[in-house]
Amino acid sequence: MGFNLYDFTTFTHNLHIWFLENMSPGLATTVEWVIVGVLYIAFVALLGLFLIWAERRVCAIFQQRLGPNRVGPFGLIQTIADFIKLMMKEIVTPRKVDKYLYNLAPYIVICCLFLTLGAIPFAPGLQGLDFDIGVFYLSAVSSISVIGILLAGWSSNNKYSLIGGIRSGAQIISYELSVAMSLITMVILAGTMSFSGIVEGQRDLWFIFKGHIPAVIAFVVFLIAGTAETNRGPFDLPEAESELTAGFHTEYSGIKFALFYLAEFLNMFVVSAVAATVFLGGWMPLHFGGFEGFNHVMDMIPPFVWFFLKSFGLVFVLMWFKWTFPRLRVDQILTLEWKYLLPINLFNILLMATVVLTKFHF
Amino acid sequence: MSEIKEIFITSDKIKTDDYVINMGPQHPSTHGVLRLLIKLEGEIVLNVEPHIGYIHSGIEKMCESLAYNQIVHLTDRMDYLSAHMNNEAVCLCVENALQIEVPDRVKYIRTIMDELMRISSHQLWWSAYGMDMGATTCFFYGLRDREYILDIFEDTFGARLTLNYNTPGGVMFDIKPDFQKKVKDFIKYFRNKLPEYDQLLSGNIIFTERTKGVGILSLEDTIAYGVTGPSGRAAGFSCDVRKHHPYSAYPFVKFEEMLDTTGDTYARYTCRIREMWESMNIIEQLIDNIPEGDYALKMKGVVKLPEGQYYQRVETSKGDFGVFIESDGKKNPYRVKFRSPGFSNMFALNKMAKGLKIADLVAIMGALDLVMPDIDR
Amino acid sequence: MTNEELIEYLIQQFPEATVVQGTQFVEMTVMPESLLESAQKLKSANETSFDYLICLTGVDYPESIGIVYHIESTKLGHAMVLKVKTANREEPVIETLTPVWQGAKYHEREVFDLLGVKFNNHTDLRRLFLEDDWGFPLRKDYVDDVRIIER
Amino acid sequence: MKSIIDYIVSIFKGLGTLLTGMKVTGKYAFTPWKNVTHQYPDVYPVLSDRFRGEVIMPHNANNEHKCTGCGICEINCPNGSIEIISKMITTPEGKKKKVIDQHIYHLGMCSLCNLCVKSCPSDAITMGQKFEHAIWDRKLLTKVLNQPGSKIQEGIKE
Repeated sequence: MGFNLYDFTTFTHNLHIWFLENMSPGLATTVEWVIVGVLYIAFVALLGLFLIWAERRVCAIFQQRLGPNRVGPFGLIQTIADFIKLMMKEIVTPRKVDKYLYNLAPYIVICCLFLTLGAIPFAPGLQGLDFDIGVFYLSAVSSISVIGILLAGWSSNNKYSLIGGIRSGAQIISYELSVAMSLITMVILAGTMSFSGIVEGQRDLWFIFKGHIPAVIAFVVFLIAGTAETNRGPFDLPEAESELTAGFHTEYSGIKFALFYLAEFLNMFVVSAVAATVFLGGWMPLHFGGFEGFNHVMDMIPPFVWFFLKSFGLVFVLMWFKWTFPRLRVDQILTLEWKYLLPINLFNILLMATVVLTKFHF
Repeated sequence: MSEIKEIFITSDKIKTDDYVINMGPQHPSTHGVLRLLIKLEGEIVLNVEPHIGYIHSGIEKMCESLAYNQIVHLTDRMDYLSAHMNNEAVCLCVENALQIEVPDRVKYIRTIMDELMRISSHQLWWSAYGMDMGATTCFFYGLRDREYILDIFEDTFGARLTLNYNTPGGVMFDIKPDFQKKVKDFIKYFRNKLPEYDQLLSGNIIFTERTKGVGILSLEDTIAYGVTGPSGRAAGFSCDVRKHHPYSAYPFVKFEEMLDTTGDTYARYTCRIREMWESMNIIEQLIDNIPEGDYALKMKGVVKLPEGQYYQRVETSKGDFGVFIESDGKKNPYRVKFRSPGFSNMFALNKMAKGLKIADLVAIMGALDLVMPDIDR
Repeated sequence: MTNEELIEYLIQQFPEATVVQGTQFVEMTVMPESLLESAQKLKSANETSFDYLICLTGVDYPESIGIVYHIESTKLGHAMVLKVKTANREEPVIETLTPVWQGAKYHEREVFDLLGVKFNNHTDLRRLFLEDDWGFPLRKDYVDDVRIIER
Repeated sequence: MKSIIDYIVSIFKGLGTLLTGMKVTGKYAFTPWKNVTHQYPDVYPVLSDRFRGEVIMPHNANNEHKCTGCGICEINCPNGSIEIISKMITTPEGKKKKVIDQHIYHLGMCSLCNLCVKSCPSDAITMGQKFEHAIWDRKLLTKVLNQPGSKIQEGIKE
């Protein structure tokens, strides 16, 4: 079948053909769906466990601690132990909650997560959905999670949760703008909205270098707005611990809480992955147009390694934000968006358009 | 907004109710079991009403059946972050009533310990304040540095939090020979670490935006409510007992009273940070000059105070701490009252937080440095 | 003002009050009826201007409940003690000093809670620490067989 | 124009302060060997010799202690956590004598204030270093400090 670490295109293509040869087209498609779905679920579970462990270790080294180091080598099994504990916990449903919405909320959040993950190219050929309008699709589905959070806050019959939910609504809807705008800035440079096209476009140089000043501005803005969208770091207002105890998921326990928790970490990964794809070349190795020898050496490293290195690097930066900065106030968070990030973004789009029109990029 | 509100209130069909939130008694940012009844309009705080008494332990009643040297250990449990100052207040009160003069060595030791305690208290406050503001890492850095002081305490007193080091007439043990070296090492270490506090939190734009101009209490209100300590000095209320009514070795040292004029949360913050610097200066002036002598006076087994009322004020890390003892000549006091600084400071909360956001309320509460056992007693 | 000057001034201004030099402070005992007036005078007069109420203590005496106010002037730096005794021990009533010193409000609530002193005209006289049906624990005749164990 | 410059300058100043903060945390993140964590159950903490963990009564090799049963510690204890039970014995010379039977110590009530140790005229009790007092049964917190069959040391004044 030609399994190749460097390019999965032929592998997946051959697999598809093999399925078609052995079963009816309808059945083949169904089987493929199931396989892809199972793979994604396994991937999300593993990645979630790893990210939670990583967060705890990274947080610990920022705070001059050791972090989990008892269960398993380097404490790697710690999150699995925690997960088992969460599974075994009683799922408490408070009285007078809106049961339907209360149970629906974590489901929406986790569904939205899968939708976003589907559009991200992990390696050549390893991508759930390769839309022509991938960027557009991603910014559309990533804002669905706010509905889940709003529902969780509303249905919990808890005043803290409600404030958390409303805060989250205000925050995500505002920062959605900046995320989309900074992506659009890069789309102007790339000339395409599909993620595979964007990655292909960075074959000779990553966009962050290619687009120089406007690209760097867009990158910084995207990181800030992306952090805000994941409700993390200095923007964790919806669950601000010292103000709202746990915000929108105060009333959730056991596995339902775990879903919110998992979604938070994976959203962080999604933001990092999108930033890595759009600005840092995704799975594309570090290439410089013209340096053939150098490019060849870089090609030795498999693309998915490149992708995960970049993503986890950005995840580390996001964790760095979170464990350094104090939290913003709710009006400041909106001030930052509407008075700083949005004008900068609008100006930046103009700048980028000028740069692209005058061909003043590398 | 107000029009909409009017419609809602005047209409008979739609009834609106105040959005009342119980913040506490179990809440991460109330630092213990303070319960705040907050009336909200959206995010805006309309009224704050503190409810206390969840950790009321009746110390004043207990004191009435204890001898004077036994009272001291109860004061550890009030404001545990300035345990040594509380101990000292009771001891000074008893000593003044008996009109005895403790040896200079005792005075020096007490003052050095006071200032170490003040630094450690402010360190914990800084850590917890960082955490209130969402910067969790501050908590660990503050506790890391506080550990050095606690080690010195453990070495000298045998305890890390509930010290009970003072007794009427002196201190319980002599200091160890390597005490001076340890304190000097700590000061050298902490002089390097304190600028990091500024880099991490004080200078941070998010932090300054959140604290500057928030929770302003004017000088008149500060005096009227009796807000003392760094919280009062931030508004320009010169209330440092160490300066105005010097006790122990404070007459022998030169130091500055940290005053500010703005009276906002940021001023309270900076006052405390500057106090840490000043405390180190005070310790440096004293540490090399501890005179030789006894570490305690020989006291009678049963201390009896002459009849009368006695009042002693000391400056704890929270503010003006007072001990009122009324004696009827027996071995137990007739009435003991502790004037705790946190009690007065906390009730100014409503004045400060009205019309601000919930997040501001947390910031204000953190900057007041509330310790609940101190308030409930 | 030194203590001697303060005594002289107080004797002059408050002829009906008893002014003595206590162990540390000048102590002035006033009648409950003239408490509010005296306190207002002490605060507003330029010579004294006692604007800072340090401490407010209730003491249970055999025949009455005494209230002890430690006050200080932040401008002039002198301090004194203002004392008052209620007429009645069982149902003590006294005028509130909240209009004079804002901080007295909560100290008075504490005294009400622990000693049962009713403060007239107090805007918010509720128990501070304890429940409504609790006794007044700082009174000398308070009994609690469960929580207080005498050795 | 000036306001625009101020606006841009404020952005960069703000970013600068944020980067200063990140520098501090980053410095510690990239020097993990400077961690200050104590690995408590594995590495036992070094306690000061003055550490006040619990009240103990040292016994020498012959199972002898110094306590005369005078009861001064009992009087000095603010919490009533010490009870002394004495008994009358007849000495070999035929004299009746009051000696200590049980020195009962309630650790659960003790506030470790050191007053009993300080007031003891014969230095019979002292502060122990043990600090891991967590147990399942509250009754175990009541201890008898003198060991069974122990005697008072020779030469201790009564």
